[in-house]
Amino acid sequence: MSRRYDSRTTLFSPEGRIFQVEYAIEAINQTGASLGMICKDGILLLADKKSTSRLFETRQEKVYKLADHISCAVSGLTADANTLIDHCRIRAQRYLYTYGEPIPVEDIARELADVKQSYTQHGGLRPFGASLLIAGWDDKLGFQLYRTDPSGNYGGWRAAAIGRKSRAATGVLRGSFKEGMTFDEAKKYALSVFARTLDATSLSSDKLEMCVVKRERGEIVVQFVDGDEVQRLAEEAKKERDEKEEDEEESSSSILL
Amino acid sequence: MDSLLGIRGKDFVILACSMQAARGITVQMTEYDKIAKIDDHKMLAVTGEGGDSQQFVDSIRSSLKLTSFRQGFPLKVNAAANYIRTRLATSLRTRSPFQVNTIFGGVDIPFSIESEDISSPTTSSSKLEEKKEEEKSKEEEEEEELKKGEEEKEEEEKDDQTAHLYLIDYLGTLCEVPFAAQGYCSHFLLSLFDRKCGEKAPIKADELSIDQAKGILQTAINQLQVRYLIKDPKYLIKVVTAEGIIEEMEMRPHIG
Amino acid sequence: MGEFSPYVDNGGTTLAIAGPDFVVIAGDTRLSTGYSILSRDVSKLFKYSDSIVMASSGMQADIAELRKQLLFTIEEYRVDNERDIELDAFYRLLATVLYGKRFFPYYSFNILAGISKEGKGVVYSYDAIGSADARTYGAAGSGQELVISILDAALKRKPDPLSIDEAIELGKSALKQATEREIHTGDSGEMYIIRAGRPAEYITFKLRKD
Amino acid sequence: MFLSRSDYDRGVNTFSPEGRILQVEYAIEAIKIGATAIGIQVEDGVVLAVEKRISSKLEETKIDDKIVEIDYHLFCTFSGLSADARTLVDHGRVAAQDHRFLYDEPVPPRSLTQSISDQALLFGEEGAKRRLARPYGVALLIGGYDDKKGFVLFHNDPSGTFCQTCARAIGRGGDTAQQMLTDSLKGRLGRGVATDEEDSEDDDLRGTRFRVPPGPVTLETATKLTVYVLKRVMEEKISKDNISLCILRKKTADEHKDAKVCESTGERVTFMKSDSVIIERFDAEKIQAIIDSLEHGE
Amino acid sequence: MSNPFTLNGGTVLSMKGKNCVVILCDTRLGSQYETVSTSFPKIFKMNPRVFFGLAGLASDVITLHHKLRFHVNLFQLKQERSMPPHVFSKLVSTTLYEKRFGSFFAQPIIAGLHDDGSPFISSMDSIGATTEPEDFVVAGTGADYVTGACEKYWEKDMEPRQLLKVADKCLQAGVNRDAFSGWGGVAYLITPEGVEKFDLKMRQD
Amino acid sequence: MFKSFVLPGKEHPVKFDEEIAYTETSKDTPPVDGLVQPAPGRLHRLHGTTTLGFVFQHGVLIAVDSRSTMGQYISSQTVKKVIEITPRLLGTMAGGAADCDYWERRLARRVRLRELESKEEVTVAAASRMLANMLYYYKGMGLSVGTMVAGFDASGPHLYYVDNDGVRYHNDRFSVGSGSTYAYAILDQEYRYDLSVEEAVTLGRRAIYHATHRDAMSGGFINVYLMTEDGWQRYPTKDCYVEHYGEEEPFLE
Repeated sequence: MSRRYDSRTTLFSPEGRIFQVEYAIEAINQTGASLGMICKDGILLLADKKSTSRLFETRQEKVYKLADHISCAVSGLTADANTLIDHCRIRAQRYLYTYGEPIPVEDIARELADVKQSYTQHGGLRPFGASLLIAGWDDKLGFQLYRTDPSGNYGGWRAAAIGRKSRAATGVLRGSFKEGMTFDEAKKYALSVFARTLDATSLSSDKLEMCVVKRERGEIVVQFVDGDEVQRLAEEAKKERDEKEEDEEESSSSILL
Repeated sequence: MDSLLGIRGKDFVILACSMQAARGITVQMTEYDKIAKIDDHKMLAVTGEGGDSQQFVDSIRSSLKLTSFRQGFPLKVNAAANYIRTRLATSLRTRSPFQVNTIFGGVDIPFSIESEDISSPTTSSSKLEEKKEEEKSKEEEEEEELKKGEEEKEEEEKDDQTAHLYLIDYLGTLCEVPFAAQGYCSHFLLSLFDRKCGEKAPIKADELSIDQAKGILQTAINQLQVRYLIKDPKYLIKVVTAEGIIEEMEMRPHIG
Repeated sequence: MGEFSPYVDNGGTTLAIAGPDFVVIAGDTRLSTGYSILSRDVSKLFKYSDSIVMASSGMQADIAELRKQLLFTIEEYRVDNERDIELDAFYRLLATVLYGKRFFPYYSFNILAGISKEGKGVVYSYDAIGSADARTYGAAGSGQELVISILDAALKRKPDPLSIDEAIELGKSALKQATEREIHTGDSGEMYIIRAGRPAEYITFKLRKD
Repeated sequence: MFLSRSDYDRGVNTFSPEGRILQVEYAIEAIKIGATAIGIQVEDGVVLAVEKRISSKLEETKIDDKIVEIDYHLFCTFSGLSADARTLVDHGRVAAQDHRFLYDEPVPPRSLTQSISDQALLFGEEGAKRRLARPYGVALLIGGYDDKKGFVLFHNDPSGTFCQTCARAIGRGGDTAQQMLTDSLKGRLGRGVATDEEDSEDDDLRGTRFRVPPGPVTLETATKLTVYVLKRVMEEKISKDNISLCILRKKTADEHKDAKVCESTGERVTFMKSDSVIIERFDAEKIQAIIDSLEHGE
Repeated sequence: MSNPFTLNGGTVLSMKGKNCVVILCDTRLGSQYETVSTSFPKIFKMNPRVFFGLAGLASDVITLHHKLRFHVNLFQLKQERSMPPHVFSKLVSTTLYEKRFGSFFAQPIIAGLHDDGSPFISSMDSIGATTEPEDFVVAGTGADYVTGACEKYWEKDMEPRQLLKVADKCLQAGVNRDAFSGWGGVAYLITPEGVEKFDLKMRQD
Repeated sequence: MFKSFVLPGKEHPVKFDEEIAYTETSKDTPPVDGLVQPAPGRLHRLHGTTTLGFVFQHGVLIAVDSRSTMGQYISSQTVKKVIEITPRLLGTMAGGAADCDYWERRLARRVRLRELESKEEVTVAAASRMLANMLYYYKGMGLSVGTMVAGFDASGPHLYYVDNDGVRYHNDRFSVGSGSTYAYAILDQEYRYDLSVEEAVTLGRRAIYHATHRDAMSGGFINVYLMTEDGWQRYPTKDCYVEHYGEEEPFLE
């Protein structure tokens, strides 16, 4: 029945849904998960790049810089993401050009959302198949974490997940996220969240990309956590999970709904 | 012909302007206010081609207002100044550039916090809510967004020089200054300001109290009355601080 | 086709440096119009007495005329007053002669160097209509901007007194540097070295010819 | 074709058969009936003295225009037609100022005298703006200071001839006075300084000889001498009112100030560079004093 | 309007040394004969190794700076490496030439270090004609005067400190002959170790 | 020779004078008809200046800067802008250096002759009038003179302003030149008739200093003259650098 309504973006279904957008969100949920959380003195981004094959040459990126003080983690179709990232970067620089000041983080988020929204309403276009977690700092709101999705929604979060198993992850976060974690705590926690939501295979440094956005002497720096550390933490996380395995058995089902 | 003056202290800015509006050799208005309020903490004093200055002020005011709505908080003085400059610079190379010279002044306001948990180093309580019922409908989220916009958070290591004063001319030249004079009056007053609150003066500009600053303006206006061919009967003074534009008064020159 | 101008700028750079009891004055010998060189060997210096040398750049014809008039006048002076004219008097004379053509100036920029009554080296540098002031060094002509800053850097507030050899060297190198950057200056340089109570000494040196 | 002498003495440009230009000679005669004027130049200055004829009791004697200033370092007196003198002096003053203007230095007295003398011959010359019809009927004694040659005294007459001298008397009593000067100063001024011996033994024959104290002649002595001579050659009795007396001398230390310390700011302030000499005009009292001293001297 | 190149005044100088480069400017902002401000910098940091000086119409100085910062930052973000001086020089040149008819009224000076520590300087006219000399580059209202002094005092392979001294001397010698420059100055000394900033004490008249 | 002026064979001397004197320096103009247009800006000198003078209880105080410019080129920082006419008469210089210099020297000559003739001092009023008349004779010929005549005569201290239009004003204070407005600001605010000599000198220097700070065409050194009953006296020259930093400008090695 709904077939007739889901082929085009600019079409409401009788139930008032826009299927294309929902499908796009689904598409994203098939791709590598990303996770961001605001910690005591910065933001932690963790991304899982499920690189499709060993032969795959370029290490596919998940975390990008949008401006000196803003970076983001993406899930979804990389091509779509790139277009959006480009757009954001230019937008950020244009703001600097006009106002002589770094762009407020939310501006980027809103800009991004606006673009996405317009693609859900104009004829002949398909929604973007990419979600972004935007992490940045500005002197008004400090550290901020925004999530945008194909619908053109965006929201400010303390901890958010996108991509594969994002709902599960968000569930875990909702349950156990604590405010004001140090980076070390956060790193552990983030991985544990992955450990509990994703399959074991993805918990290895070559598949994980972790970085922190923090402030040093007024400068915002995006710092990638190097592979070994990620590996180590990942191992710990796995072990931890295996111990918990049994008592999680029954409850797990409820998480992975 | 018009005279615009300005002094900035540490946390306040005073702008003054002559109140006559002349067309050719005729005074059309004696109560004309050349200092436009851009927002609660920013003032733009403009002189130039009659039409231009009014149009310019309006368009600047509205654009900045829009920006601050979108952002949910007012721009910093520096950002606004740069915006004004950019507008003039771009207009300069168009068919009909804005023929306006301006003095722009304002005070950066610290972000006050309405929400209860000041302690919270990161974003504020209502986001917790968001996180709690995350499956909520998009509309509600939208609202949350708007709310969040208004919510504010203290900025780190506040710069105690919160007041800023800029000279911006029709070419798009932007320069931050401790005191400013726009129009012919500058020739009569810059040295006076140097003497009263320049870098070699006993009291520097950013050590001035509002009253001292007013005193200097009074002397300046008196001096204009002595040496400047155009004798403006009165000047309009506006004082802006973190509390907003706290005072508007007329000042008359008195000699002797 | 621009409007006719009664003036030609024949270019060239001159300079003078004074010391406690001496003064050196130098100039190049190129004579040019626009981008063409008319002569490579035209002197810009003119010696009026053992203690007075004038360097002129600008329009060659005007300069020649000016020199003639001055020569005539100081000869008259010698006869009337039974003495040679002194620098201080010559300074004022030149100023007045130049101003005599206030409304149709000689297109010449002159530097006067010599030994004053007190036996000190003095440099006067003139504008076209005769305003001048006593200095310790000066430059004029098409390379003025280049030369003057060199002299400034070397001499302004120089703590130790200037020796005559330093002065000569500085003079030469300054002209050389000007030649590097300035097309109306070059070929060869000439210099008078004037010491108190001694006949002025004349030397020449090479400059770029391109 | 001109027979009587009187035919030759009309024009200024006519030689008489004897080869004389009579108009000029007559002009010189005019001086012989003029007031007696005396000038002496010594090492440390120049003195000019001249007799003032008072035609009537009513005449104001204070106005002293017999000895005039040409510039800070130049002054002169004259004998003959004072109106003519005035025009010459005016010319001299302009010349002096022009020199200052053009060369920023005091005009050398010689060239000043030169240019005044040139005036004397301005008649006759073609192209001269205003041709003179007659010679100037006046002779000048010009005292001055030359920073190269020191103090100098010049004399010029209507013929336009001028000469430097160190003691000169002109006017009615001119010849006598000149004789007395020569007697009193013989060998003491100008070329070759004589010895005191011949000076001392030589007796005052006509009582016309003034005893010049040994040693170089001082300005003071010279001043006395001028008065002494005038006293003898003048018809009416000499008095403080009927002569005028001026000297040109070096400035004294306190007259010649160039810098001091400002009491208010404590900074060292400087003044205008001025000439090193000064013209001093003797007032009646001073003149009287000299006359008296001469009385006692005898 | 009077000549836009001299309206606001200002002079910029850059000199090569041994594995180092120094770039200086005065800090005057004038409007004709009136000195409006004595703290108007004309040198901008484009990235840790590249500095950029502009002399000319103040408005265009700012505009150009912002324009170029725009491109340089995007370059940085996309390529994840900082733009080398010679590349930046090209960028400036093209940016200027884009406005061939109706040009910016400003002359840029570029100073920087390559990764191998070799110094780079270049200057160009207001429409982007570039020169990359071995010794020094000057622009602005005092250019002629500064050039003279530089001609005499510049030497090959100067050590950082000496370089700074010489450049300072030359700038001041020139600026003090130019009525439209001076009132204070800034110098950036760029060495492989990093960048040092100096305030220059200058005549205030 | 200095009594008559040669006029150019142009239709209008003034237009010509302005052409050569006031058009911007054109060093780089290419050859035209085989002639190179000269750099006219270089023909006249000293167009910006700050000079001031005021009468107070102890006499007249004159303060001037010492910069001379040709266009934007600072041709000298050590110009004497006070012309010493007579021991009791001073003139200041603003506008064209040569013009001021020449005409005030002419004035000196006239004044001196007048004094010799009348055997008494020429009053300041008379002297300034002479100058005004001389300038008025050449009005419209492009002379550029803005001068103050300061003097002390039997009737006390006087200050006159005279310029090339033949204008002549008498007042207790004047400032002339491109920096005058800046100097006035300080002068008007701090001037009193009963200033002490020290205060007056300081005020003079301060006003000039502030003017040189804002006016690009003024600068160099500050010269101060005080005119009193017994003639003028000149105070030590002070460098603007010293006025600002309180120390001598160093020699850069």
